[in-house]
Amino acid sequence: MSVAKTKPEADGANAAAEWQPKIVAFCCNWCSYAGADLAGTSRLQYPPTVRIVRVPCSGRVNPRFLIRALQRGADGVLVAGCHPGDCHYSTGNYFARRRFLLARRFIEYLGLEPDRLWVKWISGSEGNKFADVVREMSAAVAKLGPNRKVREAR
Amino acid sequence: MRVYSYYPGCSLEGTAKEYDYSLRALAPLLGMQLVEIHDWSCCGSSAAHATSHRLALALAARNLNLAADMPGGARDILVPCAMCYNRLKVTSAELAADSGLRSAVESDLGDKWRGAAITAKALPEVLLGDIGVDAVAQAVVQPLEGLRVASYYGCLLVRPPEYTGFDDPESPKSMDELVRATGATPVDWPHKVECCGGGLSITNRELVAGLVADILGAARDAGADVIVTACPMCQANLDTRQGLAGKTRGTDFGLPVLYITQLLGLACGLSAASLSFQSHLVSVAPLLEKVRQLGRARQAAGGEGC
Amino acid sequence: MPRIGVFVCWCGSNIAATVDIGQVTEAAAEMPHVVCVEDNKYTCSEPGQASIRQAIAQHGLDRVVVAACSPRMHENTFRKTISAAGLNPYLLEIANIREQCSWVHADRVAATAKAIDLVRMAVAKVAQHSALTSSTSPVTRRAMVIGGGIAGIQAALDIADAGHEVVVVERSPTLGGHMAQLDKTFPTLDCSACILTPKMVEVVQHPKITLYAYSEVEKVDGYVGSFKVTVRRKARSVDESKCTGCGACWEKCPVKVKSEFDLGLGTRKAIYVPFPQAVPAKATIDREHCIYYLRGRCRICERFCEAKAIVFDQQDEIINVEVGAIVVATGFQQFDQAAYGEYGYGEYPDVITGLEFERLVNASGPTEGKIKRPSDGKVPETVVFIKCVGSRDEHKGVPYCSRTCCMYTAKHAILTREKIHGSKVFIFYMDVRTPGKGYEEFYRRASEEDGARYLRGRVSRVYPKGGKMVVLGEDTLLGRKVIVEADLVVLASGMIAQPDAQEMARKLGVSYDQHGFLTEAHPKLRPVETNTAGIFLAGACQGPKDIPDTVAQACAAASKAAALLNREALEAEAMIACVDEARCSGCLWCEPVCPYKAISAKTISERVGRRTLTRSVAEVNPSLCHGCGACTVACRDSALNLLGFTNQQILAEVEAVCP
Amino acid sequence: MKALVLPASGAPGFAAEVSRLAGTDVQACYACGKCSAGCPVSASMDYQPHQIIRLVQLDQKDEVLSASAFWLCASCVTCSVRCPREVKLAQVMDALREISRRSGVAAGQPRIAAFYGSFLDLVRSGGRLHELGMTAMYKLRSRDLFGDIDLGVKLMLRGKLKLIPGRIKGRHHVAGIFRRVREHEAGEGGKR
Ligand SMILES: Cc1cc2nc3c(=O)[nH]c(=O)nc-3n(C[C@H](O)[C@H](O)[C@H](O)COP(=O)(O)OP(=O)(O)OC[C@H]3O[C@@H](n4cnc5c(N)ncnc54)[C@H](O)[C@@H]3O)c2cc1C
Ligand SMILES: Cc1cc2nc3c(=O)[nH]c(=O)nc-3n(C[C@H](O)[C@H](O)[C@H](O)COP(=O)(O)OP(=O)(O)OC[C@H]3O[C@@H](n4cnc5c(N)ncnc54)[C@H](O)[C@@H]3O)c2cc1C
Ligand code: SF4
Ligand code: SF4
Ligand code: SF4
Ligand code: SF4
Ligand code: SF4
Ligand code: SF4
Ligand code: SF4
Ligand code: SF4
Repeated sequence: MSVAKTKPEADGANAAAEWQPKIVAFCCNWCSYAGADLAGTSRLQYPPTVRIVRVPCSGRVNPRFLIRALQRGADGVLVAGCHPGDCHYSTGNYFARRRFLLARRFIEYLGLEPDRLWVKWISGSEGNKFADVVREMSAAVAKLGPNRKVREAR
Repeated sequence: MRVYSYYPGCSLEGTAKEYDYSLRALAPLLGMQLVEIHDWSCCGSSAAHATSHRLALALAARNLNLAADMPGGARDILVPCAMCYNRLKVTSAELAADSGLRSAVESDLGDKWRGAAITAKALPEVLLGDIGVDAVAQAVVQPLEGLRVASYYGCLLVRPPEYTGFDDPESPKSMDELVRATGATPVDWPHKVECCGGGLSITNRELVAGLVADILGAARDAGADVIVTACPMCQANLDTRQGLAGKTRGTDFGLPVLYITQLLGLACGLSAASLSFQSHLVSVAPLLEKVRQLGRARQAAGGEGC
Repeated sequence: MPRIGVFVCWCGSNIAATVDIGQVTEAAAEMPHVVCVEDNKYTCSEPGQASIRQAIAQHGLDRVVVAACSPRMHENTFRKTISAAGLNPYLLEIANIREQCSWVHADRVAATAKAIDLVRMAVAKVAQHSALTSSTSPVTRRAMVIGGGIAGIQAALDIADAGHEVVVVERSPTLGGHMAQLDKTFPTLDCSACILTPKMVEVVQHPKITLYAYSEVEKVDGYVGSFKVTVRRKARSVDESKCTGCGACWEKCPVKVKSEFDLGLGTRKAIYVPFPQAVPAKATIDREHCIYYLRGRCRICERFCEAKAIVFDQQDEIINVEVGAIVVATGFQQFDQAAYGEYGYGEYPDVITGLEFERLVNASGPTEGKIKRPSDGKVPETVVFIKCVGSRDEHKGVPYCSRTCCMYTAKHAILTREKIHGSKVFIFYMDVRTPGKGYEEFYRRASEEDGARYLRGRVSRVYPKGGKMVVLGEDTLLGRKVIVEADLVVLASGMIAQPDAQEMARKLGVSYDQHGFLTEAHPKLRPVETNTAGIFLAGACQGPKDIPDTVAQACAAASKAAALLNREALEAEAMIACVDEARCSGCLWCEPVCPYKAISAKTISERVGRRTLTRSVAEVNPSLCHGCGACTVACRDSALNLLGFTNQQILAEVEAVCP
Repeated sequence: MKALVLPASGAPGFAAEVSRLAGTDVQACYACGKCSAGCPVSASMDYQPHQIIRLVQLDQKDEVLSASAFWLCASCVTCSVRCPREVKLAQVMDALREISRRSGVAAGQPRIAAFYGSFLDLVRSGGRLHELGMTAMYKLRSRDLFGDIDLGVKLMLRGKLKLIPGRIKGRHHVAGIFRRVREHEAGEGGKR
């Protein structure tokens, strides 16, 4: 059924040519999710590579979520929140910032490319930036290639 | 025929005599009769107003009084020179506003102030406001189509606007409209009201040459074939200092500087001689040649088309 | 087993043109727990909503996924829809297939695949949803105002006029704050006392207002709608209920000390009221200077007090007040000039501050309104004002602009020129900042009509020379050094936070900036609220501001407080953190993470075997929690979860994307 | 540059005098510099126009009058029409020239003073300006003997310089005006 088409393994022959990375994005409700919505209302086009998980605040994103996504074969993980100082809950994104530095180290430790994890501050008025980030990240992750390591290990 | 009192001013007797000649030749073609103010004297521009406020007012007031005394009654004065125009306007306004100043000037004059009813008008003001751009266009017999003209207003024709007031002080349009009436194309350029340093032309040559070079450069960048002015000081300055200005920039501007009356005269079919082109320092000959060629081309095109 | 219904929206052609709705519904039908899939042209329209309600009834749905536009658009709409059909409104999930899919992708195949993924994520998440209810709490219909300057006065009067009780706590013996010390006030030059004293009197006379002057807030507990405040009423040594303010005591008291109110330019007695119009008009004994307290004898005041109001052995009194809302209006203090040795403040008496100048020009001040030099009482001919002293100076002061000193210096210049005929006024400035209505005009008046000469540049040094104060500055407009020989030098000192502002902030659980000013929840959208619900800010405690801005902010804070007190009960956020007490180790790592101080420890008792053990666990106050989720990440024992965004739900979504 | 000593180095009333003579309030200037930014000759001035007005505001008469800036001012009025505070700076420049001439302070730009002097002398004697005569007189006064000689020749060749000065009938009236204004100014100067 149609769902299978999105799985690179399923498409055998064309896989190499058509492969597009799959990115899980954690977006805070107040800024980055709103920014992604704005990209939509402004009809900005970006690659269909991201799947957004809405969270109240980037401070809600547990590093375990990121690791889990990578373990399950996501090719990249994006955490996007309000700009420092603009957090809806005043301090959430400061915590987030610190955590993700550590998370990158951990990913490296697991033997994955740390560049599969991106952290970006995108405000509700930065629809453009959201689209740009998705474009850039898709290209960068595409360069890294599919996240085979953990999937194969699984 | 509209009748005007005519105040030529000192420059039009000397360095700007071609302005005087061309205006006198043009006037009847546009339905104007000019009656020179009897025994007029210096208006008190530059040196006087720069050094003595009261002297400047009194000198101008004397001429306004003479205009009021003209046989045939008080009429508007046509003042071709922008400096004189400015002095007469300022004087009328200041004396109207300040009775103390008025009595001071009366004592300097040794005479009563009678100029209240007199209005001094600049040439573009008269041509656009009284004669009308349509009448000007109708008088054109030799359209200057294809000629690109930069109108240069200088400082005093439009400033200060509370006294002059017939055109926008930062982006004037009146001469451009006259230019358009001749069939020529007025160019849009940024230096229409930049000062050329006229008053310092004799005393501070190098300074003035720089200002003149900026103005000429801007006109050339805008693609102008010729500059027109309505101010003797501007014309003299841009014309006589063009050589020095060119030298400071290592170039030859070769931009003739005409009085607006000369351009209008050309379009209205007046001869080069009656317009005194020979007295310009920057040769007008190439320009006249271009006008002739444009005319020929037009005739040729007209022959085919219509 | 959950029974999930999926409703896929066309949004006319907005979605349907890019996403193959048929494929999406087919795929959705295959997803776990999905028992019904429908598609609608316009789901948010009344027929669309009706079809959801119908399906809920028909298929016995207990969870709903709407695949449509952004939840930011219609989440509330559909919550109401399912609620109308008898479902808990939180048993809903939205798959955003418009803003984040059909509108940003052109490739139909890829967009359809993504839409299916998004629906799968929503289905996986909603399967984990549970019904949520928000708690409610009652509101104590009383407000407290801390600080009795113009901000506190205005806020108290407005809340009281709205019909609620107000308790005002002022730490000094009188209301009025800094405004009481001012002479005339810009930009209208009306006399400060004339507009302030009637308001002070109104406060004590208002039937709804209780004033605790000479009192301080010790402790604040509770939360929005139900704060419990402990107030210490400091001992005045005078029975307020008896004192009539007649003044017999301070007339006779033999001890003279420098008056704080007059900033040391005048004197008061050991028993005193700070200024004649003080409210409440009750005497206070300054125990640090009273001879009786120092040496055990005197009691002259007692002898002369006919009202028998003096109580030497009066003790501090602790009272507890319950309030639903708090307005903080504790104001500012002047920057301490001691940092500027080069200006010689404190060393040379003829270098004074702007506030001291206010006392000098004030008709009820120590010089009865005559501007005289403190050194020799001479009337100054040349007065120099130096602006931005302490402000905009990272080295010796604070980086920010104090916002009032440009204007009050212009005012001082006008007053000087008005009061001293032929005087010369020079003002050194860096910028002149006059953004209020009529302010620029006021400043122009000082420089044009009143002849104040503004010199652009900072002063480097002030030193005495032959009876004059030499002021050494620069006129940066001329690029020239300027030396002014002045008789009096006035420093426009900046406004800084109260010395105990941070302590106060901690008591209240509100945040403060690096300069000690209390911070608003959002500078533009929630300028008088704090991050702690039910606590509002007014006046200079939030940042330097003048009286018009202070009063405007006080009115705003009052209306916010009154609106809160008007509510019957408060409904708390439903998606909040909750503690799994079985897992919680009581480490309280979560506590400092919470920006709203919603987490505290509580003791629980459990039966372990036959014994009952007590231990400490974290507790989330549902009235305080805003649902940010920060605490959940801090907890290493996974004891904290965020309802509506639980770890399980988020992981379910992740796994739905990467099957 | 020397420090300004305030208020000592000021001449009390100077700012007011300039304001009166110029018909504009110099204290209105808030030193934005727009005048200097647009002034065509500011690059050649020793003080920028806004600095001149600043010194006037502070009554720095001696320093102002020793400046050459106001002599260089071309009276183009650009500053006045653009000033946000409606300061008529061009008139301030006129006023300064007038005060300078009257008080006999050595002009910072003797050539310009000489030029104006020559101009006025001719108007006084003939009633109108006679450009050739003026040029000659100016050359003598300013000792700027060789500058522009070829230009003069060119102009003469083109008939632009009138050789014989015209004289108007009313020249005695004009001379009278000069005399009365000077007498008045002298009287005023005495009063000051
Ligand atoms: C020299 C000078 C001149 C000025 N001139 C003008 C002018 O002309 N026009 C104008 O609009 N503005 C002027 N201002 C600004 C004006 O003073 C302030 O805008 C105004 O005073 C702010 O009022 P407030 O109530 O916020 O603070 P404050 O006036 O500081 O009042 C705060 C009050 O809270 C009390 N308090 C503090 N901490 C506590 C606590 N912990 N518990 C209980 N009570 C506490 C204090 O005792 C005080 O009574 C001037 C300021 C200065 C320095
Ligand atoms: C270029 C620029 C940048 C700015 N940047 C910032 C910034 O970065 N930060 C900041 O804090 N502020 C900024 N501001 C200021 C900010 O725009 C204003 O403070 C704010 O818009 C004022 O809001 P308002 O509601 O009072 O007025 P407005 O935004 O003007 O709204 C008035 C509304 O009333 C309507 N209306 C008018 N008359 C009538 C009538 N008779 N009947 C019915 N309706 C009517 C109008 O249509 C309009 O919708 C900026 C302003 C400008 C010009
Ligand atoms: S629910 Fe959203 S997507 Fe559907 S019709 Fe309404 S606005 Fe469009
Ligand atoms: S304490 Fe007694 S004497 Fe003093 S003011 Fe009060 S009533 Fe009067
Ligand atoms: S007892 Fe204290 S307050 Fe009373 S009069 Fe004596 S010194 Fe003053
Ligand atoms: S208000 Fe004026 S004086 Fe005060 S700090 Fe700001 S700029 Fe300086
Ligand atoms: S909830 Fe977690 S972090 Fe908080 S006290 Fe319990 S175990 Fe510690
Ligand atoms: S979810 Fe946020 S507001 Fe609620 S208790 Fe946790 S940290 Fe505090
Ligand atoms: S433009 Fe006007 S206000 Fe600005 S500096 Fe010049 S004179 Fe002063
Ligand atoms: S009038 Fe004088 S000062 Fe003003 S812009 Fe022109 S040249 Fe400069």
